[in-house]
Amino acid sequence: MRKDTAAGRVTPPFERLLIANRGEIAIRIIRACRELGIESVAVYSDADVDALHVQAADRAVRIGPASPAESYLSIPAILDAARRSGAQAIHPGYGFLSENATFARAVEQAGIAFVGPPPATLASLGDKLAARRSAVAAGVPVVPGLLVPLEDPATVDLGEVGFPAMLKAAAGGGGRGMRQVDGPDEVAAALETARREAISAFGDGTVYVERLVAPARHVEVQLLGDRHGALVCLGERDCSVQRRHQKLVEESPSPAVTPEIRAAMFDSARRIAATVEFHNAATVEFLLDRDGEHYFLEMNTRLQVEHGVTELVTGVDMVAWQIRIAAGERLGRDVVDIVPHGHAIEVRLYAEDPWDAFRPVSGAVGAWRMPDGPGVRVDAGVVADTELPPEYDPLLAKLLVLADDRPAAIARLRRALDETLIGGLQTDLGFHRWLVDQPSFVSGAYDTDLIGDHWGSGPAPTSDRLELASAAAVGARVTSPPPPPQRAAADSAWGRLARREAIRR
Amino acid sequence: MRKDTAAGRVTPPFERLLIANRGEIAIRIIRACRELGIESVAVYSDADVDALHVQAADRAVRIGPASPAESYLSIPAILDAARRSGAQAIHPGYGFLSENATFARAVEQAGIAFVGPPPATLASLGDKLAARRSAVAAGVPVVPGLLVPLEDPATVDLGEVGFPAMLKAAAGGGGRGMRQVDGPDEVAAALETARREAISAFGDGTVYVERLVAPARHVEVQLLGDRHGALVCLGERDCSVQRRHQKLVEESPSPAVTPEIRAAMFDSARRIAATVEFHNAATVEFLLDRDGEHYFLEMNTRLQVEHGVTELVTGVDMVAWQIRIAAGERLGRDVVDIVPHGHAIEVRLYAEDPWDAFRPVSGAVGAWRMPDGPGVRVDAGVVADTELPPEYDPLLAKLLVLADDRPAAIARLRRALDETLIGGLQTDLGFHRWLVDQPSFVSGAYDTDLIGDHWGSGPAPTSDRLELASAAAVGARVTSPPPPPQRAAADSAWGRLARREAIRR
Amino acid sequence: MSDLEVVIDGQSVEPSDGWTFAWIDEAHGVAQLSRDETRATLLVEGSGSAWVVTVDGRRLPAMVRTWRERTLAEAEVASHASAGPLNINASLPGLVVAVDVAEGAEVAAGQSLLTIEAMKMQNEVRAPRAGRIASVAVAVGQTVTKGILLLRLD
Amino acid sequence: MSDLEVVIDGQSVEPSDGWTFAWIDEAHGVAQLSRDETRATLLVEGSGSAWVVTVDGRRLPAMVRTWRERTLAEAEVASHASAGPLNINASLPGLVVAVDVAEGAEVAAGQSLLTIEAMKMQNEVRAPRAGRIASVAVAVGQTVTKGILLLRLD
Repeated sequence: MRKDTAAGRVTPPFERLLIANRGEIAIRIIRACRELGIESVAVYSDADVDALHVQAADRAVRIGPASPAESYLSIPAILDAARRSGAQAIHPGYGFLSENATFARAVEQAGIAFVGPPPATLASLGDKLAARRSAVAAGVPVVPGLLVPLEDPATVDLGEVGFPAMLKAAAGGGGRGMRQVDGPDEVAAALETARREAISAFGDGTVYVERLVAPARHVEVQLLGDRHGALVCLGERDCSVQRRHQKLVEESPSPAVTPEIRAAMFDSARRIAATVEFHNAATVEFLLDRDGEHYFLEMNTRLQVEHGVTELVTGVDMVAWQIRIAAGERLGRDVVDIVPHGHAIEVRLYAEDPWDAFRPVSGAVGAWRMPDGPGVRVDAGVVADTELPPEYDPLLAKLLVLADDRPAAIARLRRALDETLIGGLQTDLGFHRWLVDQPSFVSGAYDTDLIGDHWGSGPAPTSDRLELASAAAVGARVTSPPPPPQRAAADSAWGRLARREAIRR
Repeated sequence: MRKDTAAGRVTPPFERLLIANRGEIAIRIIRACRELGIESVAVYSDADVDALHVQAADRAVRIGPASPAESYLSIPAILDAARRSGAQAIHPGYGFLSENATFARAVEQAGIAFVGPPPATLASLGDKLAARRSAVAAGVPVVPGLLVPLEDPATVDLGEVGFPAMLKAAAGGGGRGMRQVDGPDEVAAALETARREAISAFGDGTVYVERLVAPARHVEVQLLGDRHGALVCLGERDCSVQRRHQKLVEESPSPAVTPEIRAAMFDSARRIAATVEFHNAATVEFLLDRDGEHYFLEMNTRLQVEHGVTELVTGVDMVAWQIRIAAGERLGRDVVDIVPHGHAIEVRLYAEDPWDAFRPVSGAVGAWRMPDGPGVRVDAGVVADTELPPEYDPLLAKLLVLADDRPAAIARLRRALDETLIGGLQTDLGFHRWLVDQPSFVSGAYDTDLIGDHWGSGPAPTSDRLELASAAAVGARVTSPPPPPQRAAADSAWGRLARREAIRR
Repeated sequence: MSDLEVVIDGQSVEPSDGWTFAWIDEAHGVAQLSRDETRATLLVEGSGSAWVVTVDGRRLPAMVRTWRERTLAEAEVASHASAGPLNINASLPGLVVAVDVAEGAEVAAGQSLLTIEAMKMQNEVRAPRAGRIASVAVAVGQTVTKGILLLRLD
Repeated sequence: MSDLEVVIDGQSVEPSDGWTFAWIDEAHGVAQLSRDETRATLLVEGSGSAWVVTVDGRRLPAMVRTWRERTLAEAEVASHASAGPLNINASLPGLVVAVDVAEGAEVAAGQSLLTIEAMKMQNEVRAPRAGRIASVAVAVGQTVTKGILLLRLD
């Protein structure tokens, strides 16, 4: 059936699909719809009226004001938009409502297909704490820590967990609602902040605690399963380059994963999946310590930001398959028997300042030149002159490369970064350019401490670069008209006289 | 060594390489240099001072005035630029001097590596007529026709060739210097034009004649060989969508090529290569008739415009390998044993008018929005607001897609074309958008007559599209300030009076 | 809008109703039309009453005029003598590589008059109507810019 | 050029010689510097004497002034009283999710004063110097725009 669909002949999996998301991932899903012959429906808040994902979709429906709670996180608003537009399916993307079991249930009760795992699975795995418990039950190694929520820190003894420890939101993901505590006296304050972030990000303030495993690598296994029992591990992704416990760079395969480690992680991943009724796409995240031991962290029952890395090495269109699986299709043998080829790396282009603790910045994009050519893929959510609403995640685009092997992929990434120009606001482009020449990254022997150990607060510009910048600034000033001296023009008698003279001639 | 090179560690194949070309192919070669750690030197004529390939290179050297004969076709100018910039190698790209044996010889005599086959090979195969003779000698089927140059048509009997026949430039390529003749009376005029084009394009007016084999498919085999005897056929490309005997669309694999046909064509290609001392990249072009019989046309001893199609299905970086082969490297086993995966299609984006016999247009690009996302590659030679010098080929960019199979590739291409916006001048984008829904193309059962048989002079806009256009034009007029009414402002006393009044207030 | 007349590629076309127009990148003529939930991004380049709209990849001239502007324009056209010799100008810049006719020659409609090479292509200039060559303004080997007079037809 | 003073990120920097400057896309600040055969494309955004140059991906403020402009500017600064209370303004737009201090409180340099949530991140605002909170201008739950006064430090 797929062939026919692709050729634009027969009925696609759905006639119309609503994307309950924004930015680059909404555009990614719109593209999959286009290629499957499905009409795409975008939703937008008042802050996104001119957003690129709204331009890209076949249809667009307003869902509310800028505040996420009243728009992209509003279950009634999204369901209403789906009904009004006559969508037969909803793809939640990542973040927002993507792992919200209540939402998934409401979607299915409305007779609309939810593109993702079953609601019950979201519920049991969405609770990271419950997931930890079932992992233990399934004989999968987990990070040492408590298996119950962290209540009033005063009454809890973290001694048994040990310091440093990590506080994590049970409903967490994307590094939000996470705080490191290095001693007992820090617990109260950290718990407070973690709860606050957790509530604002997920509407649930439940927090638990794990021992901090560091230095370690963050490696995750991509699962894809259909509704007929077929389940495939589409290789792993190494996501160890992080700041604020959020991923900045991902690659596949992982330089730290041997065939033995891979086999063990795949086994653990399948065990976790077996604890629930599973289909569609999910990711099992592990910590990998220096001895090659892996520890279950959590299972994300949704599409990951970094799914493109897996698409490049496997050739599998994961988003298209998510939709086809939701329509009841079976995974093809070509997918189940897939053998990854080559090496892929993704860098995330964020509006943030690596020289100021990677603090997010808002504003508007100015110049926007993305690389292309062989082995380069860009998934962007903005174009030149796009305004960034401060309400949402500052991810501008994802730059991905594919090459024969890791060294060639790094060389290609360096080339692509050198072609990239982003103006208007500070981004992490410079960090990535530094990274591709950073010895521990180039060698592959890096871990989650890479940024703390090697970037610190970032390198200072070299004197020759400063001289270049100086030449550029002088050139710019000399070749640009000075800003209009309005005072003189508008008010002074001389200005008026001059104009009158001009008219007489 | 490649790994180290890619990781930016050890000495690259060359320190500095000069690109004797312009536009998208110059940029393609610059990218390969970047990834190999080679410093790139661009050359430019006075018409290309602001060209994108000049911006993209590490260095740039002026080689002369706009006229190709005095710049990109001037052997002394190019050699001088290479010496001045200290380049150790020259990549000629395609067209211009790429198949010029005199140039290749001069380059090597200057102690500079020529990125291409040996000069003697260019000489023997560059003469399409001599190549026909050696093909016959090697037992490779050729198109029926004369084996000697066409002199004064009056003295030659074309009867034995038969009509319709094709006049071709012996030094030809890219469809230039080619003319179809349907009867004896047309020969003289056609020969005149063909010679004129041949002289202006290649500096050699020798013309020969073949019987016209039509309907047929144009299928070519990609060869890559090192200096140590390794030779690989990197699959075939189907280039049957043509206008003016020039390719517009290429795909791999060919929908018309069975394993048996492929084996036979590969055998012929290897036989042709065996008639000469061969290394680096070349393409053997065949006509494939309805019975699956192939006929040797010519061998192009250079990189092809459409090489990206092969790069997508094989994962082999052909331009990087050309350079590494020129430096004496051996083809890796991974290349020699390559098995193509998936299906790739390329469409060429030209500044030309498909509704006016695909006539080339000049001017400046306005808006420029290229597609990206999964499975899409763009090799572009322009950006927004780029001026097109009328002296050169009007190729703006190549848009390529890769997917699991042909239907998926067509669906992806349709999606990518829908994302593409080019303003400022007429392009063939609309033709390509029509093509991906054209039944004989979608079915794969098309031949070199597709455009003549199905496009004709192009479809007229539908009434609903016209109404949309009308709404857009009205919206544009209503939302834009009218152009300054200069007459009124500059000349009429009323205008002067009005301004004086304004100043008094 | 109703007081505006739209002529696209020579034919008068009523805009379809209900569309909302908004510029996405006015400098480059990128605009969006939306109606209810549906929307379309397209190119509209030009100014004043003269626009070029790109539809399905084809650039179509679109004249948007008030009735007053139309009347004025028609009056202006009328004021010029529409008879007399016909100037044939270069439709693209390039090099004159052949001149097939001489002054005084009688030519038939569609007959090849001369050849301009541009973008490496031979572009024939043919007679738009039958007539006599009043004058030839260019010679072989001459470079011509777009719009330059090539020859005049009586 | 020699009469121009360039201050990049606070330090005076002599431009290196021999570069030719040309805009590639002035509207977006894309420019090219070339010297002999070498060239570099970079971003220079701003106007007049105030520019931002992006070097290795980092945006650096670049002040380009004549000596006269410099003197004028310094005079203007001097004319303002540099003593008195310190206003602490929002460095980014967002939602105030916590206010940790009250009017009259004595705070140490670096002490957390309040927290603004933006881009889903908790951003602490800390005291730039020790002092007493003269006034608190915002409350929890309030949305602040960039540059708005948060509190005043005596």
